[in-house]
Amino acid sequence: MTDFLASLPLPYQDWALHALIWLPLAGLLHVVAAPAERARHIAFRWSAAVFVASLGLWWAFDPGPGGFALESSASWIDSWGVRYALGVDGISIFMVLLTTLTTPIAILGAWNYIDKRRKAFYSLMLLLQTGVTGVFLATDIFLFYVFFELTLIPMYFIVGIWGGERRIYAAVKFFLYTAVGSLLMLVAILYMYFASGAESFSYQAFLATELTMREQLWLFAAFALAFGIKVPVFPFHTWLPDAHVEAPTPGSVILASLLLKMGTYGFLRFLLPFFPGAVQHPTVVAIMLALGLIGIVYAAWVAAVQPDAKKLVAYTSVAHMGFVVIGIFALTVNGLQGGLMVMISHGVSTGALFLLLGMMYERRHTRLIEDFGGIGRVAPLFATVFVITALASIGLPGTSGFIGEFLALIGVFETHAVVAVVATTGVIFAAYYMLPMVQRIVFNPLDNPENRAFPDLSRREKVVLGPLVALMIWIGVHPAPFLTRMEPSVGVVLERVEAARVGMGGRAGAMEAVADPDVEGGRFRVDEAPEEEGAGSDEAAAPARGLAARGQTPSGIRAAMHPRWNAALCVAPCPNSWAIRAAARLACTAPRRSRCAPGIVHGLRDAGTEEG
Amino acid sequence: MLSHALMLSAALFVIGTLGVVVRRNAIIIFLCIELQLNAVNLAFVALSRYTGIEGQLYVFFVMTVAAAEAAVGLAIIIAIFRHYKTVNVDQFNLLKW
Amino acid sequence: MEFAAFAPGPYTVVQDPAVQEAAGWEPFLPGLLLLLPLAGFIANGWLALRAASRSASALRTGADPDPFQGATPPRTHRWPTWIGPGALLLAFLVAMANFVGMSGADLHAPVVVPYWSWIATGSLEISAAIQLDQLSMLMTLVVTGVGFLIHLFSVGYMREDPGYPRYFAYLNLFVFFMLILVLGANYGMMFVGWEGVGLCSYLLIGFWFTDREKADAGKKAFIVNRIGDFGFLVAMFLLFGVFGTLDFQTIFAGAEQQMVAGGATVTLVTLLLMLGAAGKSAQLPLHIWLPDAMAGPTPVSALIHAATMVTAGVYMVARSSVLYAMAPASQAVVAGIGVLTALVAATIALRQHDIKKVLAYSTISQLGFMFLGAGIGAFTAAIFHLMTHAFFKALLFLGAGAAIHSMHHALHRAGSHADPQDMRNMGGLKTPMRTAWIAMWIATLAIAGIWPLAGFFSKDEIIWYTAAWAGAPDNPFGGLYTVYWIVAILTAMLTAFYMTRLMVMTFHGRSRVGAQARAHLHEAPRVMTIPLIVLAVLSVFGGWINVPAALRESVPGLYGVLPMSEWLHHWLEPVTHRATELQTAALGDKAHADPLAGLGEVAWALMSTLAAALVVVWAFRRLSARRYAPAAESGPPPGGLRGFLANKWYFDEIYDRGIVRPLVALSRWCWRAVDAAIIDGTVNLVGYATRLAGFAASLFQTGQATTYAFALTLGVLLILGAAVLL
Amino acid sequence: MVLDYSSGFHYLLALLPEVVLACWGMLVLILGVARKGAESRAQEIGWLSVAGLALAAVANGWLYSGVAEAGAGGMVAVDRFRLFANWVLLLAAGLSIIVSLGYVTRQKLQAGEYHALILFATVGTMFMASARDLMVIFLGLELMSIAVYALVGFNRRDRRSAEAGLKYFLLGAFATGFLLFGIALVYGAAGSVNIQSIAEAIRAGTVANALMAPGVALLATGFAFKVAAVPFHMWTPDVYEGAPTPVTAFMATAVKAAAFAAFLRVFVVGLGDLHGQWWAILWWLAAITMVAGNVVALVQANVKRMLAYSSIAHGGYLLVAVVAANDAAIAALLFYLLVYTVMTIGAFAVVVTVGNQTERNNRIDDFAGLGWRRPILGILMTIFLLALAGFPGTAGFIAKYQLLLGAAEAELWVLAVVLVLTTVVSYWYYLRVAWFMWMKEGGAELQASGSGGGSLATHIVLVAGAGLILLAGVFPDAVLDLALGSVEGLRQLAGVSAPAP
Repeated sequence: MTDFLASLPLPYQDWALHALIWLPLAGLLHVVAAPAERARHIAFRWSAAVFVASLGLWWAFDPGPGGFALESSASWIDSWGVRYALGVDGISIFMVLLTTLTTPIAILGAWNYIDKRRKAFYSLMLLLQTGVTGVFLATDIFLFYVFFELTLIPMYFIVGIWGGERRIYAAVKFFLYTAVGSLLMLVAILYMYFASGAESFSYQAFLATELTMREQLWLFAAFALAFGIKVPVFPFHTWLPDAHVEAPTPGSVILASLLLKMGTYGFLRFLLPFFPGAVQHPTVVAIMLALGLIGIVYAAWVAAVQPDAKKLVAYTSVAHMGFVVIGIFALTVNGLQGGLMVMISHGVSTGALFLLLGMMYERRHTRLIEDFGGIGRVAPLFATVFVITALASIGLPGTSGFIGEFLALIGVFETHAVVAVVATTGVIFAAYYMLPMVQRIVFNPLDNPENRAFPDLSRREKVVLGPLVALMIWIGVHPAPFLTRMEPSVGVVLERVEAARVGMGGRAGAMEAVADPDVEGGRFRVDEAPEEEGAGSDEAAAPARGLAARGQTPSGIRAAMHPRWNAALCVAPCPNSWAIRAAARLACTAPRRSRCAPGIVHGLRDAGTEEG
Repeated sequence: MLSHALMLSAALFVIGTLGVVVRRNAIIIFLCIELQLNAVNLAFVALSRYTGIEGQLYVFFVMTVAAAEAAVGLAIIIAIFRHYKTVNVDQFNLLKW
Repeated sequence: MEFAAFAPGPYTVVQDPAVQEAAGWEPFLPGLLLLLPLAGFIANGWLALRAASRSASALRTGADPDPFQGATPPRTHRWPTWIGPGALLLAFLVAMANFVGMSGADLHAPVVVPYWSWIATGSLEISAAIQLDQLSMLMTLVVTGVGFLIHLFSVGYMREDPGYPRYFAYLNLFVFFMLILVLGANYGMMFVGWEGVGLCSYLLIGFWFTDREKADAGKKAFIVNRIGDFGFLVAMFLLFGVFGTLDFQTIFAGAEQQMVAGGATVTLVTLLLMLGAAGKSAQLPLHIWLPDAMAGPTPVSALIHAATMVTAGVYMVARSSVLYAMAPASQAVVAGIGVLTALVAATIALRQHDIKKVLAYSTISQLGFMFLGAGIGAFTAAIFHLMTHAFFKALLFLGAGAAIHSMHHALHRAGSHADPQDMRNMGGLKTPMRTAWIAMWIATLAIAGIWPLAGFFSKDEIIWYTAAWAGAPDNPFGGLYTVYWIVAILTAMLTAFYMTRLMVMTFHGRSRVGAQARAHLHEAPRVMTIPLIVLAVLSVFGGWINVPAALRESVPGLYGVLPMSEWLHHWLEPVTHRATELQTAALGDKAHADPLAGLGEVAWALMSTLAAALVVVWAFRRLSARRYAPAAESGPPPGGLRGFLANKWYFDEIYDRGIVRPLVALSRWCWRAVDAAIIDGTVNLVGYATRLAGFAASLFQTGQATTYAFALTLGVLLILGAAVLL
Repeated sequence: MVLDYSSGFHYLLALLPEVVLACWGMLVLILGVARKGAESRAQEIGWLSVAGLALAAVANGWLYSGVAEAGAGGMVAVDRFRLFANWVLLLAAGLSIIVSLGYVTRQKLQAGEYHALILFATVGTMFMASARDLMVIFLGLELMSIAVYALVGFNRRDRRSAEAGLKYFLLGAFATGFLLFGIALVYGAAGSVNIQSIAEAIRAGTVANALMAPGVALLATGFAFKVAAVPFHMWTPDVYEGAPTPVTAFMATAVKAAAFAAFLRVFVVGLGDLHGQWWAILWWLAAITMVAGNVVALVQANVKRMLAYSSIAHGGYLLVAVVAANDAAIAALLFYLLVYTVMTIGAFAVVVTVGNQTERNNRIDDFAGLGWRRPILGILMTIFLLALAGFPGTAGFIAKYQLLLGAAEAELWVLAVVLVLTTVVSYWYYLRVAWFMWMKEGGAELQASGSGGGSLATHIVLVAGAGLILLAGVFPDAVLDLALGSVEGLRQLAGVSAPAP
């Protein structure tokens, strides 16, 4: 398949990313030009075509050492050094695929739901797709920001025009709330632009920026606020239930599946690599973990008592995103990969839930849970899908939800055991909010006569939900294709975080610098400076490499990777885990796990392979 | 000497300013503004003693401008008088908030 | 809290191919074990969806949704009869084939069959692998064997239910997950099965989901189970933290190097695992879901809530025997919870009227025995009891099911709305239902612990071991074990009593079903009685596979025909010997001095049988004399101790008032006060405040030119002042 | 060619655009008076004025294309800053005239006088942009102001127009007094009104500070009045609301742009070395203006008045550029003025169209459902609003971004944060119009639009403007380079190096 893609007259690698961004816009023009009654067909075909085009990424993307693949860059605004630079890596590829999958599904899912002003609606949907795809593909910060903001407009109108009763309130709240964060981030971006001195907004230039701890903390705050609102992290979440409840079904689907991911994606893509010092600052970590934790538990509680099904699911999004946040701020491979998996899984399962709720609304014109009951009796297929989706949402093993939550929790446990334990109660509370809803909708007596006429899934609806259900189970059963693709990129992010610690002058220095954010003189390079890092982690690498040299079995090395145990039950991060992990990564050049070898810091690669 | 002249100019200017603030009749307000302009003229003349003849030249500019302003201003006052039958500026508050 | 120092000791990886080869045994198509029930689930599930869709469209059009309109059921209802039990039968045959192969081989280490890498990240690898060893083999046999019988029984029991195909789909799915649970080669896989069976339990308890109470019961089971799963999850995290893996082999092989025996880590892990086990196996304080779970169809209760799923906790403890052996404190807790549960459940069972409720509490009580066994380190005994319990409790449930089935039909025909499960409405069923009656008596005697039935050997072994370990020289909890021992004996007596009560109220005495209905009482169809008979046979002879050496002469089969003295013990030895060694090393040899002053095991066995028999006889005589009134005519609910027991020690009420309601109230408060008022209020307030500020500021815009001039002048003064002064 | 002012002709050449336009204005005036009557005449005269503006633009282009001046001592600057500003001013005037074509006809205004006045006012604004002499600035300002006083009160039948005219006149004259007094004081302090000389005097340290400080303060207030900085803004909403809408558009753009051009030249070039003294004052002015302008705009029910407050807020943003006073900020100011001109006139043009060439239907309620009734108009208005809000994808964002770049370069972080936060506030009221247009069902159907020709021209202008906004929003490089290039040499010419705030 990879060869086939490369052998196309126009090699897939050359046009894929551009096509993903611009094809929806072409579709938009087509929709605008065509008569209104054809709008949905045209929009669906275009978005489906984009999805097909995007599937090639699955094969064309080679995780490699974890950097961007399929990169392309063209000059755009030379005056500022802004480039139209795209690229995809193990973090963004899934978000892109999720986008291209969700959009046609959302369009198809709302086939009859949108019954007025279709032309405008489908134009906006395609515009939204362009924006979201752009967010995930941009490797130029300015470009990213433009797309990040661009998504607001179509969503604003989608909620505001086709939404429920309080649609305007919800739309404006969504818009303003998000804008507050992103505009402050804009100022932070400018700060970094000047601090880097590179006259460039490229991702690499920003990575290379030298920042003091104080600067990092301020910039972190600005970025974190922008992304935190988008995620949304408690206590910035109140726009979400309003927006979800009022949005039309496809709006809710896109909102939940994609827009929320933009926040957590920002965490992974920008926060961690840009401010590796700040993200390790104990206070920062404590705050972020605490917020994630509150999100998990609190949102679950609040969700449990919602009378409105859509609102309930909206709150569950907050809880799920809490898992992502703690997973990310665990700063471990498992945590990050878990966070990403939760993002994917949440995109699929919550998207499906909103589609299902939309179908219920189309049939009964109510979203109140109490108006339903016994639907399983009259719509067995609907009920089956509903139950499967709900179970995937609460993380039943064998569904996508479990993989992510499990990895995120285990990742958190490695560094912050107490947090992980509290977060694990989320598993209980997930059942506490989801099962009553399932029961009151799908089960229970069929006592409302209006529900007796509840039609089962139509063929179109089966087509809409089928892929999502399949995906939930596929990811749950065999997530390896996903995990292996994301691992190198996640590794790169972590390397940077670790390198910052090494760069801070070893363990003791790191703790000092972390403990005292006001160290002004201590500008340290956080980019990948081969020599410094090589020197920094060489000592740490010694024991593990010694093991490798003695011909230990792979599991022996794996065991060497988990000695961080001695502090695992403290809330504070274990000071030595980074260095040791880096060393273990370095040492594991045994053939079986050779794919982690490229993940090591560039400067160390030679040394590592020598040992191997 | 200069400071005295400037003091006088400033005093005139302040009187003009106060007039604008406290009076209600549009024409009187306008006259107070003229007073301000003339205070400036005085300053220009006084300063020209030290900086050269241009200062006195500027006075002519200002006077000309003031004359043109007066023409337009009075026309506007007449126009509004036709609507409100008064030139009391307190009455003109159709546009507010 | 201490943690084992990092010691990367070079321990061998047991699933090394070389080791497998040495064992000289290749498992026979182990994947089929899982695939067959899965295929059954998919096929039945598809049929179920079609059937349900048909019935739903009938319902929508207002037609009669009965699928059995004609004489013959529709195709969607015919095929599950073959697919459901068929898949299980085939799976059982595959399991037998493997069992035979395994017993032929001298297998000292588990055979791990990896399929694919399930979760693999930079530092964690969980493979989708199954592990065949003596323990999992035994469990597989029980699950598929008993499972098949219950499937067979269900063919008759569920025949007329419109959800027939769905029922078999769920049942197949359950077996699939149960097999994953017992066959999984790591805690991750086990957890998949663990939650999977929980899901099936949820679906099957709420099988008649349009009944609100039944749906509630399913939900309750799931949520309570999830509390246990919380413990399981955290235990997994801890294990991963210590070992960097969740593979059984690596963990058990490295446990001694990585953790300090008796240390905090291993104690914490084992306690957390116990929390999981308590949830799944309905131990105190998480036992509350199991009685409610009786809302499901009776064969489901037999399979899931008696024979297999609820014993998963015991299996897990036995599987983690090495860890438990390293944590004597945890062992004491496990045993304590077990014995306490056994006692509490037994006392509650004394005063229940619903036949299934009695059996449910009996199950909880017996599970308590198993945990007692596992807790004191008698893992073999626990598994042994698990197995025999699977036989006789499945039999009891199926027998009860047959009775209920019959009662239900009779009452239905008679147009009565009396509860067919209430024993007060039964009585005298032995006449119409002779097979069931006999089978039930066998099971009752077995559970009561009468020689030489299955329950006798297994239960006595647990009780005997309790006493023996109580006397171990270094046992820090020796005194506690003695208390356990006494309580266990007491509970065994209670068991004999309430089971006899059940038999008397159901099968003996005068029939209380009403004259009209009595005529319709009948024996169950053959498809239901055959499983009863098979299980009855197993309940009789099942215990003979592990007869203690001292008693070997007592069982006739052992004279050459079935040379199986302590067979199970030897069979499980490769799995449990390390735990035993560890325990012996920690606590010293278990006391051989038996409790009856040197009279030996024979005397002990004799006494215990006699005691149980006496209780049975005494109870039978005493209760037979009593005249029970039908439920409708019964007096007010009893007070005092009886009421206390009848109301199940008020556990549900306490949880409701102490946990559920406060949680809901807290949730509501969080929503209305915190979320809506404080957080969202602040957000909105910012908006309103800004606009209010705008409104206030706009008030300066009076429309008066002089005001504007004044403001302008003020501004000039300000700026002038600033410029001159600064 | 090089203008060394060796002959008087050079002065004429240096002022060629202004001279052309002034003459053209007289022509228009005469023609207008001479050929009164038919309605179509009004249109013709309007187009004639546009032609004059085009001619002036050509002259401007000639100057831009390579005419240099010798030294920087002239009263009139021939630098790219001025020429860029001129284009902005000419564009503003041209667009305003096109927007007013239908309006003038329908309101039966005297076309000749009206258009001539706009042209004269434009000449005044151009003088302000080009002046390198405080007196010339004063004259340009008065030329502009007097014409605009008349324009504001031009609709004599409208009581509101008259009231607005009076208020503007009284307060404008009042503020001019302060400006003039400031000029006098600076003249006394530095001994000259030539900006170049003032700069040199400051550098040489030969200024009398006792006069300079109050002089600078009064100058600042004078300009602050014209750019409608808080608290000198109070006339703005009333006048903008009362004036004929096309005039409002002209005021919001050309007048403001000219004032900023002069403001910038005086403060950054002439008083650049005193940056340390005045930046704090302007800092506060900028902050208060941004906050007050945006916050009060929130509660406006009249779109015209809302746009007035919005223009105050934009003035605040632009003040940030003056405070930053570096090349990036000055370029930002120029770019911003250009973009701002297009989008503001665009928005006002929509208001005119919705009002059907009258002063009715200005309330926000009148916009309800507009988008669905007249989709193109709705989309255009949405684009203009988004651009005003500074949303990515529109030139408004590019402009604001460049502004932020300037502020960031000057490390005015707090001001930058105030800017973005008030931008968020501004989203609300811009979006409010959008939500009325698209998310509410409309009331009465709009009457069929009147005078077709003007309306058509307006539409063309609107579409072109929106296209420009989007184009410059996506590919801003050309215009951005132009703006950046226009800054080059502005401060070197004056021999004043960049002050550090």
